[in-house]
Amino acid sequence: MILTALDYRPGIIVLLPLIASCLIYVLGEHILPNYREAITFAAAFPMAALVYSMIPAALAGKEIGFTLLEIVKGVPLQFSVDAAGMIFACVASTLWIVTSCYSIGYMRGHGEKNQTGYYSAFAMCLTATMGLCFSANLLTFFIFFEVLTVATYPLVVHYRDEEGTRSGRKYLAYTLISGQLFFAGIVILYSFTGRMDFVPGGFVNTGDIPMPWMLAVFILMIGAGIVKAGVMPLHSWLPAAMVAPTPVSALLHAVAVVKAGAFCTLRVVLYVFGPEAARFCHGSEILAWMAVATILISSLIAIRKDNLKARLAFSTVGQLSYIILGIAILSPFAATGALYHIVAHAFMKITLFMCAGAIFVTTHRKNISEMIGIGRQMPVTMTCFTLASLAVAGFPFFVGFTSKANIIMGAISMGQPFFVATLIVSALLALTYLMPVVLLAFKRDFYNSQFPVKKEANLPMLIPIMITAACSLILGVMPNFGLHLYGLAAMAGNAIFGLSL
Amino acid sequence: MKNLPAYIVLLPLCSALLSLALSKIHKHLGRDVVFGALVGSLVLSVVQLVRVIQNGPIHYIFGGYKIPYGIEFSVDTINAVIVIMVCMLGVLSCMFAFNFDKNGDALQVGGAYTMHALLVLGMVGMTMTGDVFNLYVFLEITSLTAYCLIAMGGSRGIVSAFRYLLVGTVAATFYLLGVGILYSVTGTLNMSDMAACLKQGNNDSAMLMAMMFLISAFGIKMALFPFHGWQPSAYTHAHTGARPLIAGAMGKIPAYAMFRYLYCIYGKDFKYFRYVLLIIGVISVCGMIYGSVRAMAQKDIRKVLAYSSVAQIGYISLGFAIGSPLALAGAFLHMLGHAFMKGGLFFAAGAISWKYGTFDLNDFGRIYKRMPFTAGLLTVGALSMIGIPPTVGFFSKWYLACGAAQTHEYVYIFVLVLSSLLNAVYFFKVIEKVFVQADKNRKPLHPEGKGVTEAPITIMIPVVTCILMILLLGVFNVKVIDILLISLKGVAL
Amino acid sequence: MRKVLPLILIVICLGASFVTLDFLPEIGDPSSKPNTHTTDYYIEHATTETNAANMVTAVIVDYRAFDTMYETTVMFIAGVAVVLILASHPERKNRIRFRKVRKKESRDGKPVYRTINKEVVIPLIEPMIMLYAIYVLFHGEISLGGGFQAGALLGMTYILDVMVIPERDSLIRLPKDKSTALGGIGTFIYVLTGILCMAGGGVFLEYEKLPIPMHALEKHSTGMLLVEVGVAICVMATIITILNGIMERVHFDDDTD
Amino acid sequence: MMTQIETILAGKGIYFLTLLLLTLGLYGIIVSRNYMKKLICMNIMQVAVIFFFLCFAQKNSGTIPVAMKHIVHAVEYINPLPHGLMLTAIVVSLGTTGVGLALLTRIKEKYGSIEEKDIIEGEKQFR
Repeated sequence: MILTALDYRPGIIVLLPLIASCLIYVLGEHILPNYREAITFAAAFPMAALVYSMIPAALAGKEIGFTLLEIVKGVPLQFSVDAAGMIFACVASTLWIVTSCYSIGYMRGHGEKNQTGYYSAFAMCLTATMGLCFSANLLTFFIFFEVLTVATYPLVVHYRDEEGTRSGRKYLAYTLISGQLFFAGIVILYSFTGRMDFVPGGFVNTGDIPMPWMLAVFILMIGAGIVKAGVMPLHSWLPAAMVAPTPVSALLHAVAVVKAGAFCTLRVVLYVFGPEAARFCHGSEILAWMAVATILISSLIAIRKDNLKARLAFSTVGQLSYIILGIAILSPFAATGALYHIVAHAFMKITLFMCAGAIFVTTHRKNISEMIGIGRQMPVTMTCFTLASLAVAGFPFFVGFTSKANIIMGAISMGQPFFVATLIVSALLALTYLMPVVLLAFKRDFYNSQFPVKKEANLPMLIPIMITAACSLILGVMPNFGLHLYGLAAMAGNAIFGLSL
Repeated sequence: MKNLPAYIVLLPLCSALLSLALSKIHKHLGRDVVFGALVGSLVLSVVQLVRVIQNGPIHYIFGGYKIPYGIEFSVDTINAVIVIMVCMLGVLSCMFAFNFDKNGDALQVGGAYTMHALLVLGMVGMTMTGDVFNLYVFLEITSLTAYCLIAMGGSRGIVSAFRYLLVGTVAATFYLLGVGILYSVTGTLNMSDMAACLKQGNNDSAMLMAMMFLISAFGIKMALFPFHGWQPSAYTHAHTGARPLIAGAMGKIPAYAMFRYLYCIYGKDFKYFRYVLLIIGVISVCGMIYGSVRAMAQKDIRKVLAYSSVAQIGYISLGFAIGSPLALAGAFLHMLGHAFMKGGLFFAAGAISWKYGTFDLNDFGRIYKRMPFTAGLLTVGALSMIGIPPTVGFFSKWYLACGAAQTHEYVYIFVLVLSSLLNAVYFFKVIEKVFVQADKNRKPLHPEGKGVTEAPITIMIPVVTCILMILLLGVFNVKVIDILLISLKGVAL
Repeated sequence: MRKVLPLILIVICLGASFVTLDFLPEIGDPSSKPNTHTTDYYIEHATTETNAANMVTAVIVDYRAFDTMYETTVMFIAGVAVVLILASHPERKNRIRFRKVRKKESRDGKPVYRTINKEVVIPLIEPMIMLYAIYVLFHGEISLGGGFQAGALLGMTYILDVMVIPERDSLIRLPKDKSTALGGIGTFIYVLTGILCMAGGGVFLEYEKLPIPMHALEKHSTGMLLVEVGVAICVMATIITILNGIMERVHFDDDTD
Repeated sequence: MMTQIETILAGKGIYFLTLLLLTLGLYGIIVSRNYMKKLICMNIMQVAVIFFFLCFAQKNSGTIPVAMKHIVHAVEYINPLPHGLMLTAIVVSLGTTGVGLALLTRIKEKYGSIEEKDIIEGEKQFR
């Protein structure tokens, strides 16, 4: 990317959580937990502030950033800020604060062990995520992508038990294999084109790579993204990773990891290959149909799950495929929708997960069938849950609607009625698997038998839930509220397809 | 300062020769002198690299005779870098060995450090020399000291050492045979002169024959796949103090010598060059996969690391087999990186055995709570072995893959991918043991006194240095690659 | 299988060696490459440049003196290695004991003269061997001889002394710690010669730059002599070391006693 | 025909013999089960290579390379270089053999035998 202004803010943003992570790892066992958490917040707030401070520049279309050093011969380690990265960065940095706050409540309320390692790895994940957001070229992106893979592993095996170990292995098997294939893809692509930097609309020309190779490279490169995003034949690590504590699930599913997968797909398809090349090699078609299949199948599976977290996990699998589908449709509207769905899904799903966690900490119940009437005990939590569920289903005036509407418009503009139908059907399916939870929770008949008293989760958990639920409502009504996220998404979508605003 | 290359080899030599005499004065005087000399060599080798970068290659001829008649040290940027690597590992492992000589008498302590210094000397000499027969002498010094250091490892050490001795002597004999054939067609022993002579004459069949002997000789010495039989037990049962040096550096130097023969003496004009490269490529690929597969089945960390060396040496020779400048630079970067990874992992294993007296992976459960830095090194080293950025292992793999892509040998890229995945299988097993597996009841062999929480400072310095080197070599790899490319441009394909 | 595979290997190697015959120079061909390319220089210049009539000596301790230095080091390593592997903490039952020489003072009351009386002959021979060794040492560069041979001879005297008459105290006692140190010092003399050359402003082992007031050619001779002395001491010490090593044993950490 | 063979044998037959010696040594190392025999075979290999090198030094009607007043041409002296080199090789092989024998002594002490199968059996008792 050609930078118009030198700006070290992206670098500082990446550095902050890294320092926090190292500090926590080294000092964590020797200082009081309060100081340890203070380190997290000391990194999280300035980071969020710095991210927000760059929004005006991103909105003005300026390419700001800087080159740190030449990381391999001919390719620099470069950070820059563009609209798409900005969206993801805003989401991640905002939700880090929220999740940290929630983590404190959850971890203390639940009396978890290994908290030092948890906070350290968490901060490391954020380093990687921020690096992903601001990477200006494929190699920088890949480096942070792999760091994210490794940094998430301690979170998955957090409980250090048999099951955790097993899902940790599964997680590694999926992500490392796909990561290494991504690596191979990058190398081959680099050898053919000699370029690495992200360009809106892609830099691969249709003649650059002979045809069978082009598809092969495309598949190798999106492989990593769709594994992390949990697209269907490659999703099975995601439900397995549910053994981790709930804030981790929230992070995995809403903030960092799966979004990184979706973001990776976005970068590869729209910023490396570009719409033309992606269409030319038929890669986008394959991607779109995989996404469609995932949306439908995962929703059907989710209906059958009794464990709340598992149900939410399959919901995540489906929702992430919206983003993938939005990318694969290759139209400006769909791309905008896909980007905005990153925001939307983050707020909706994190609310749902945090609610599940709050329920678990307060009542130690995991299964939906045990939660009948829980609305009496935890009315605020369950109200938030309801709001988020409606948002996931894509009700108007909720955040999920804006993004889905955009994707549907994109599908219509590209003349893909089947995709439109899929999206509508899946919205109904989402209602089917989330509404029963709400309805059961507020079932009056059971109010007094199981949950006689009103007892919400502790405040550090409750406040984040309320904030995110409120966000998913407000952003639905006013998509540009506060951070101009919709504006950024639209900008990115237009830039990719070469349209001016 | 014109005698710089000579000083680098003379310092360890003199200290080694006098170490035994000095040990008679005080038990540890010899060892301290050896340590000082190695540090001196390290400093001088850094100076040498700076001078080579500034003024071009150094040709130092002993005795002051003209070039094909005297023995020459020719130092270009590549071997200057490798010499630094060897000296650094020598210093670190010498420091590390301080902790493992407690119950020897003066003779044993002095003798062990004599061997240590001479091993470093042999490797440095092998790297810098420009004379094929001088290389043989250094090769033998390296081997003999290695036999001895391995034999000092105990009852299984002697058997491993004896087997290595047999195989190593076969290798030396093959080397001599190869040199003999080359000598018979050129009449010279100087490498640059030999290269010139070989270009003039039509000696392709002689060269091919010699190359076959040389590949098997260096293959045995560097434990390339079909010739690796001696290596796992030798690395496993070597003396704990010397293991990092043996495992970290000893395999790399014959690899460099092989590079010297392939690219500096034979060169791309050699008629069968492609075939030779193909053979090396095939055996490297087999080795990369075989070593990883065998390493998976091991329960002893020393064995895991030893078999992984079989695989990792394959990376280096794969770089030679690809042959483009980037791939060669990648191979050398891997050589440097792997020295610190493997050396570092053996430092970590040694630290654990110092503290708990065990090498069994099953005893490593959550060792990170007691030994955070050692666990950190195990993690960083393991990630580097797998090739996760920003460690050096990733970047060397990157250059190898880029080189393979440049020459359109895409198979090699997928082999690299496969190999790093196989590495991941057993290295994540190690990480899992260190961080996840339940705590075992381990009794520290040494009481945790004041100030000593993890291990003594002489163990911690190598451990921390290795972590830093793995990361720094990774992040600033372009500087290293630039330095290497100065000399590689002329010889690569 | 174990026997057949190597046999196949042998056949292949022999087959390959037939090919090899093709390009190797003919035996005794004075115009072959190895006999002309560098050799002519050595033969023509050895006497004038190095003042050594024996060209082999000229090659090994002057032109390629650096090799020989490490060759000596290899000797030293071998000695130290043997000691390290075998020496110290002798286990009684494993020690090699020399058979007690049964004194056949007399048979049927008469002294036995049928064999040579070792106690008389050895002390007579030893000085002669030593003298010869010194001769060989000092004449190395002129005629056939040199440090290795001299060192071997010197070591031999010690071996004779210890092995033939083990009861008697030998002239010099060199226990293993002293003999290894001596080996090191012998090689160090060699190195020191080279370092002296550097001190005189030359490169390593450039005898012409030895800082002694002499003619250039004489300096060569002196340098060679110093070097040969070092080699001789090292070789002698190594031989003694190996002998010492065999006579005693090492204690390993996992030994039972 | 016979004369051809004769010239080949006279000119290059010795190489064949040295290589035969070399392969015999290699065969012995691989096949024999006694470590002492292996060591001996190793020595045979080394000697073979020493012979191989010395072959190059030979010159027809050449004399030993000690300068004499009445012989001035380089052609009349045999090649001193391989002899010097092989001196080194001999010393090296001596050192190797010495170390090998010392190791064997220790092995014999530790394992009570130098037969391969006994040693492999004995290795199991040590870690």
